[in-house]
Amino acid sequence: MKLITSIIKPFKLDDVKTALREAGVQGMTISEVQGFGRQRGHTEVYRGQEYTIDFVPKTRVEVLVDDDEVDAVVEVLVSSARTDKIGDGKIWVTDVASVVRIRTGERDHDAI
Amino acid sequence: MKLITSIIKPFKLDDVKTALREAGVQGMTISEVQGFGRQRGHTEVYRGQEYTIDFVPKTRVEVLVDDDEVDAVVEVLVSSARTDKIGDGKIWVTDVASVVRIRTGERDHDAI
Amino acid sequence: MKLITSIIKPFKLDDVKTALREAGVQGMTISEVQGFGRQRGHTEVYRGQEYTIDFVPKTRVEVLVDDDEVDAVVEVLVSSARTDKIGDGKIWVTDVASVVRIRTGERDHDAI
Amino acid sequence: MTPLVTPVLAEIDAGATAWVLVSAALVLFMTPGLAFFYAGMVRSKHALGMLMQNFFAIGIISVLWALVGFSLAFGDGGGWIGDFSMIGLKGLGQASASLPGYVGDFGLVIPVIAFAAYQMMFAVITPALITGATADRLKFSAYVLFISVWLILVYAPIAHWVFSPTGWLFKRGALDFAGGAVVHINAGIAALAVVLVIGKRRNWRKEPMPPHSLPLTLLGTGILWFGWFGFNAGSALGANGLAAQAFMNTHLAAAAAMCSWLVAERVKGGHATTLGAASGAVAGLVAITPCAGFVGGLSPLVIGGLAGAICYLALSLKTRFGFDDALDVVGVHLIGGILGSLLVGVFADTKINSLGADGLFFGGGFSLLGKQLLATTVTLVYSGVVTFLIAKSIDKTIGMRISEEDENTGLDLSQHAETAYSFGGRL
Amino acid sequence: MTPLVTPVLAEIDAGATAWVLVSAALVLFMTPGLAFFYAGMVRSKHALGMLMQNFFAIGIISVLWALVGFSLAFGDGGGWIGDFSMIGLKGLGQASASLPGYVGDFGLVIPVIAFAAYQMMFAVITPALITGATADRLKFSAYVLFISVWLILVYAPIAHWVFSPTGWLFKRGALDFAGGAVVHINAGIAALAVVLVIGKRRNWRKEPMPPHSLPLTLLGTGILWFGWFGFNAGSALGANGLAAQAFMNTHLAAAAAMCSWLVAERVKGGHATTLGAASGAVAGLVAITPCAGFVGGLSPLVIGGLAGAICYLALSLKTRFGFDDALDVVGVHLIGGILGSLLVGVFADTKINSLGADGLFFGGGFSLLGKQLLATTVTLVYSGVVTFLIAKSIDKTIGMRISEEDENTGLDLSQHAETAYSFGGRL
Amino acid sequence: MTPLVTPVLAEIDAGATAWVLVSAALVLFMTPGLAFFYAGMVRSKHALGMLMQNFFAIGIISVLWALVGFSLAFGDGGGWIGDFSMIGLKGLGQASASLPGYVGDFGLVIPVIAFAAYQMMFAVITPALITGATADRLKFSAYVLFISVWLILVYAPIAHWVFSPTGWLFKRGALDFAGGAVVHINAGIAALAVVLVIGKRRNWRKEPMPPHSLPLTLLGTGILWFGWFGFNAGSALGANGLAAQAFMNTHLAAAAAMCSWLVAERVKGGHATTLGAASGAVAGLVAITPCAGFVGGLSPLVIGGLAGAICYLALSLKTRFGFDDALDVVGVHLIGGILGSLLVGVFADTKINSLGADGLFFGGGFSLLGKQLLATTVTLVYSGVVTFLIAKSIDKTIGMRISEEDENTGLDLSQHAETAYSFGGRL
Ligand SMILES: Nc1ncnc2c1ncn2[C@@H]1O[C@H](COP(=O)(O)OP(=O)(O)O)[C@@H](O)[C@H]1O
Ligand SMILES: Nc1ncnc2c1ncn2[C@@H]1O[C@H](COP(=O)(O)OP(=O)(O)O)[C@@H](O)[C@H]1O
Ligand SMILES: Nc1ncnc2c1ncn2[C@@H]1O[C@H](COP(=O)(O)OP(=O)(O)O)[C@@H](O)[C@H]1O
Repeated sequence: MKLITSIIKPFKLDDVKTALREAGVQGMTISEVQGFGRQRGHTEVYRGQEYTIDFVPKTRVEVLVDDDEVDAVVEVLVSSARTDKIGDGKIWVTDVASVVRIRTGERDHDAI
Repeated sequence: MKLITSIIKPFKLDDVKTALREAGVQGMTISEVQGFGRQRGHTEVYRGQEYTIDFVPKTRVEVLVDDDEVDAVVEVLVSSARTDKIGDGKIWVTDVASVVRIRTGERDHDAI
Repeated sequence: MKLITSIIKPFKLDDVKTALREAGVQGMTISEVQGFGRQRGHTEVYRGQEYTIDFVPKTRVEVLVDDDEVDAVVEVLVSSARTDKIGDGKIWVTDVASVVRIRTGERDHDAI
Repeated sequence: MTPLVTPVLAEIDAGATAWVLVSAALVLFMTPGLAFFYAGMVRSKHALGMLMQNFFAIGIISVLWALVGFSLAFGDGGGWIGDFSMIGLKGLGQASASLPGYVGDFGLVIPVIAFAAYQMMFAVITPALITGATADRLKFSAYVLFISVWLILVYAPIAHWVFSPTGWLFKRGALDFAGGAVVHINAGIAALAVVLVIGKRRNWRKEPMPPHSLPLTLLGTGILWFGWFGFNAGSALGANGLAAQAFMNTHLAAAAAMCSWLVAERVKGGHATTLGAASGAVAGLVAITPCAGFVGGLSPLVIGGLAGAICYLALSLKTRFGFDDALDVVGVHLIGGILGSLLVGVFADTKINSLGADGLFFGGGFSLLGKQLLATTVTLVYSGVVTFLIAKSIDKTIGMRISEEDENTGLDLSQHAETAYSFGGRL
Repeated sequence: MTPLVTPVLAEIDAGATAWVLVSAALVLFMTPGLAFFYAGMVRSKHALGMLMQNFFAIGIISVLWALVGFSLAFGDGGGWIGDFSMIGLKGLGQASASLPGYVGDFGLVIPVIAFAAYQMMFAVITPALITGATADRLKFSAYVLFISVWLILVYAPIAHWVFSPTGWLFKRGALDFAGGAVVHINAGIAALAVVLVIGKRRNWRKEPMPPHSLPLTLLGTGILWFGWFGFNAGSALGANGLAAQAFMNTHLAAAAAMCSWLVAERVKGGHATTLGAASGAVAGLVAITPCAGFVGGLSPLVIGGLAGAICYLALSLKTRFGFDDALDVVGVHLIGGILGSLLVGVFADTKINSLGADGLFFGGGFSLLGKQLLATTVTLVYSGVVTFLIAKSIDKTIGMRISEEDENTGLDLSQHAETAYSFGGRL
Repeated sequence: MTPLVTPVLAEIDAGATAWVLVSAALVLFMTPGLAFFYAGMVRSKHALGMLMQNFFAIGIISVLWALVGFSLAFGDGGGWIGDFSMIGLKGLGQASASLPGYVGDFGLVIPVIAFAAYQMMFAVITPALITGATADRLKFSAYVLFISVWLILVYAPIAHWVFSPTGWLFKRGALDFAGGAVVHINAGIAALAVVLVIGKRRNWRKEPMPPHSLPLTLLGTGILWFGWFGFNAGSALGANGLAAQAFMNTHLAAAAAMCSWLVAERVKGGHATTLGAASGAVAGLVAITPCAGFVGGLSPLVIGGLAGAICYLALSLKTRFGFDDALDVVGVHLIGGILGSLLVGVFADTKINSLGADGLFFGGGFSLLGKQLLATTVTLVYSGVVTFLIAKSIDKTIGMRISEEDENTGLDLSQHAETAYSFGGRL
């Protein structure tokens, strides 16, 4: 199995979720992160003092998939998260040695 | 070494922590995540408008372990996080190339 | 490519960010986590009742790099995050099968 | 410290003055209360924008009120509009100051400057009410321009017609104790007009837009309820039985409306919600506002009970007709205000207020109801039309609305370069 | 605007009326204050449930008070309970209205309707105090039923006995200036009774249950302190030297109790905590409540100083006896209320209030202390027993408590289908 | 319930008493307001520390005020300091009580105990103002010791000089209606002195230190504005035309200052910020404080307009001179206070207050301005020097500041073993 991790723009989450669902993905785990990259942050002003905030709010989406689904899911992620503006984010795929479903103890393919 | 990542129900965290501790695990890193899966979310109502919240609050627990401890720790996680209800969560194991303890620069086994 | 994950003390984040930047790292993703380890937590008192909080606030820094940059970046992380006090944190390196830049669809090296 | 007695007109009543000053402070406090009530309901990225729109209304409207608004509303320029005799609050500081129309039965027993301050707070909160409907998408500069013009062209005239004894609706015998028409119908229909000009929020009804902090909304509710005693009971302009009656009516209507709203929710939606409790209370406070000093006995319970249920049902109007009244200013203030203004014609009782009139249920027949209907219609038409024109012309010139990207980013960063919260253990 | 003078009885005092109306508003404001004080101390998943229980007490209790509660408490049905002569506030609007027992030294100089409104706010906050003990586990419907019945069967009679000049404890000479027995002992023992019926929170003392927002709790503290001036000084029912004395006493007792609580904390726990400062202030305010208009000089500092330290020590009762009084209603309100009621018998001084009596330290011997002991005991027994029976019967029928799963989920989602906060940068 | 009339001196005015008691409650409410105003601006790990410093000022200062502070400030020990005649509030409870110097034109129409309570609230908030400058680094125990000594050695004398009719600056004819010198200049210069002793926050100007909750700061702003009516208009010590004028002036100055601050921001910084709106309002309230009962007409708009712009520009002082006045107590309270005190000498008008004097623009020439300059200078020098010595000696003995590690951890955990928020879905 593989773990597909993607960093997307928060306001695209609903689109991505819907797209993954339609692509038959059964589950995912998301979390709030902050990103630093080509997309510059913003400036905040408090009592005349300017703060440059380098970090941009992003959402991490993690999906466990079987090896054969990887390309399809990555495709779905790219197309649904894309706005063609800097800061759309990254996707990376890592290998997973094994997966367990806590409720049943099922493993690997059955656990996803 | 391996990284064991598990997604559990937040209110089980204390049980899991205690169990891991007793199993001799020295450290762990946790974070708040939201999960989407078989366990349905809930509905919220504001001024008569219903919102279906698909995402369920979950807690991610990450543990770095030596290869030989993987099965034991996974076992502990399964038994301590289990409620036998849908949404108990997942555990996945990934391979770790190397580990460093920042304070000392120790590596791999010694760093865990 | 590799994913370098590090758990650091929150107040060291600015130093780490600056150091990585100077080392030519183009991007990173950070998130708030809580750590359990040798560094003990603290005690809170509410209406005379003491709570021991085992978890310490930490910051996770994730950096995707090409294989040849791994050691250099780890070095930078260690030196910039270090305070020589217990709880400085860990760094671990995992292998990444592939990386995609959502905006352009570029892959792997070009996507970082 | 300081001298304590200044020459004041013989008939100034210290108790009345104390009560009206307190009431003015309470009404001022309502605008921050409204800011929290609204801000809690928007997403956190828009929270400061909402707070700012309400707080700045205190700033700009107060200045304009002192310069010209008060004179236009309470001067005597005939029934249609006041005059410029009191611009810059000219002469109001004098102990000898008096106000056109406030003679005989309506004679003031408080310093005119206290009355001007008290009325100022009403002028501040009325345009602020509109911000609930236009949440998350107004350009700050355009907003400031809008409420400034609106104060002069819409609020001041209507306040003159209804509140000033020299105003034509007042003379016709329309009754509005504390602002059912002047404040709530006026702001409610204006909110609808502006919404029609600026359109919907991006992704309205596509993406969830849940309240970011209901405790903040409940804080606003508590402050509003507290302040409303000044709003309604203060309008007695004296510390007497009428003020006490208005106080009791105000509280009972809010309580009854909270109950009926929750019952309606429970019946329709299944859950009694805290936001529903807050909204119901406000609906009841709105509806009782015009009635507060004219009704008695259990009438406030009936008025509040009706308001809670009817305003709850009115929430669906926006989905039925597809206008994005973000925080239900129409459902609560417009509908609640109309309801209250008409119910004056039903429940008014001269045994409670000899200077009022008897409503339908108290032997007065339909005559008062007719006058209330007139005042309501006039307010709806005038405020609706003029507000639409103001908003439209601002939109055509500098634009009322922020860009779609700014809307994604949120009002806080795009308009004010600030973030509402940073809880992060980060530093 | 509006007519300002209605026919009022000659002896109505405008200053007194202004002060009592303000005080009524202040006491109303205390209930939201209490809501925030409590809600800040629970975990965020239960915050709305707590807020709702307090806010809805304003809704339901006010309605019941107007319908029947006031008449039962202040009508004259003999010493034991009032009557139905004023149900629906019948006749209170009339300028000619009067109240049984309020004659001569006790004659009212304010409109009766103002008195009824003022007392209503006491009736609202008293049952609300109980919610601190039962936090995180009450079923909302059962809660509503409970406080409704409780108002009639417990609050109204005790208010009649102690507050009404026709009540038997009042006639016996027991002194309770603003509700040490009627409000605090009453709510405190009732809280204990309900807790014994519903049992502990899931995992009490197993898992940490830290406050989710101490700033919210401190907001509540600020509002409570502010409102308590209306609660205590307003009970003078006049704007006079007695009101001023009660005002000063209230503030000094709160300040002294804050100091002594923190000293006790520092000695025992090592840290002076903000929650301790807030709790100490409330303990002092509770203890001074019955004394406020009867003591003077430095007595409030002593009363407050004792209250802070003793209530802090009383916190351990719940762990010793194993009842889960979640937010220490017993430790603060029950113990503080008993302490204050008894200390009236020690520090009361007729030089401060000629219509009071002299306490032990002021030459009055033990006689007053005996009367205070009687009122305290009677309140403890009656409220404790009747409350237990009410809670038990509701629990046997519809059930007082939510399911374990709902307790895991939290009151907010399970009872109200809402979430208190959503800060997420998500949208 | 309770007796309502106590023997009071014939000339006690019920309306005035009601107003001053309300004002005292409002001023008390300002200290929690200040706590939220400040706490919202610090990072969350220091929020409770800030809240605690402000709340505990209510505790300790009130006790000390009753014991000795009031007597030192308002007793008659000659022009320089009061005496011990009223320690422990001796004799103030008596209806016959009177206060040195408060005779004739200055005769009190309220109970002396009410005046003592009202003044107590000023004594509480003044040292609390200092905490904004010293944010995030004060040791709690040292802070408590500091404000206790400061109350006696700095606040009490200056209050005596300026407020008491027996004080030397008062006798010289310096005018300070509600505390421009006694409260704001005094606290502002003291803040600077303490900052010079304790030094900068760790990483000041290296790491960002953004406000953790601007809604909390705006809540504080709303409460401060609301309470300031009691602060300024209450200082008329009567419910009359002067109180009404002070009320109007207070509001207009705040509104105008909010506008001018935002304009300045927009011109210089590009954005009108919510924190700017809040800060501007406070700057205006500070500046109008000494003027409130002496000026009229449009003067408050000018005073406020100047205050907003000038205080905004004054923010840069700290960066220019490199002192870490964390939350701009110098920029807002010191500069605003000086500005207001001097502008009394420009805008004072005997037509508004016959017991005041005429300022430069009202035919009074430079005489009053000179007196104001004297009072300002004296306050700056005395408070600055004595405060520095107090802070220095405490620092040399027990140390004013927490360790660097505690500063990293935050005041909340290190000083109070608490965490402000725990929102986590964790449990
Ligand atoms: N080398 C990296 N390692 C980890 N995360 C990265 C890296 N580079 C970018 N990211 C994440 O991807 C997000 C978007 O990257 P950015 O360079 O801003 O735009 P783009 O995705 O268009 O190249 C960043 O905010 C960050 O969260
Ligand atoms: N394919 C997946 N990839 C990543 N996380 C998943 C995946 N499926 C489930 N999860 C995580 O596991 C949690 C529980 O899964 P769910 O299907 O709801 O119940 P169960 O674990 O009993 O099968 C989800 O909330 C989600 O966080
Ligand atoms: N085995 C582990 N698995 C995952 N995270 C760990 C592990 N051990 C430590 N950590 C993380 O590293 C942080 C620091 O570790 P700790 O043992 O406290 O100090 P040190 O890094 O000096 O050894 C912990 O707070 C935790 O977040």
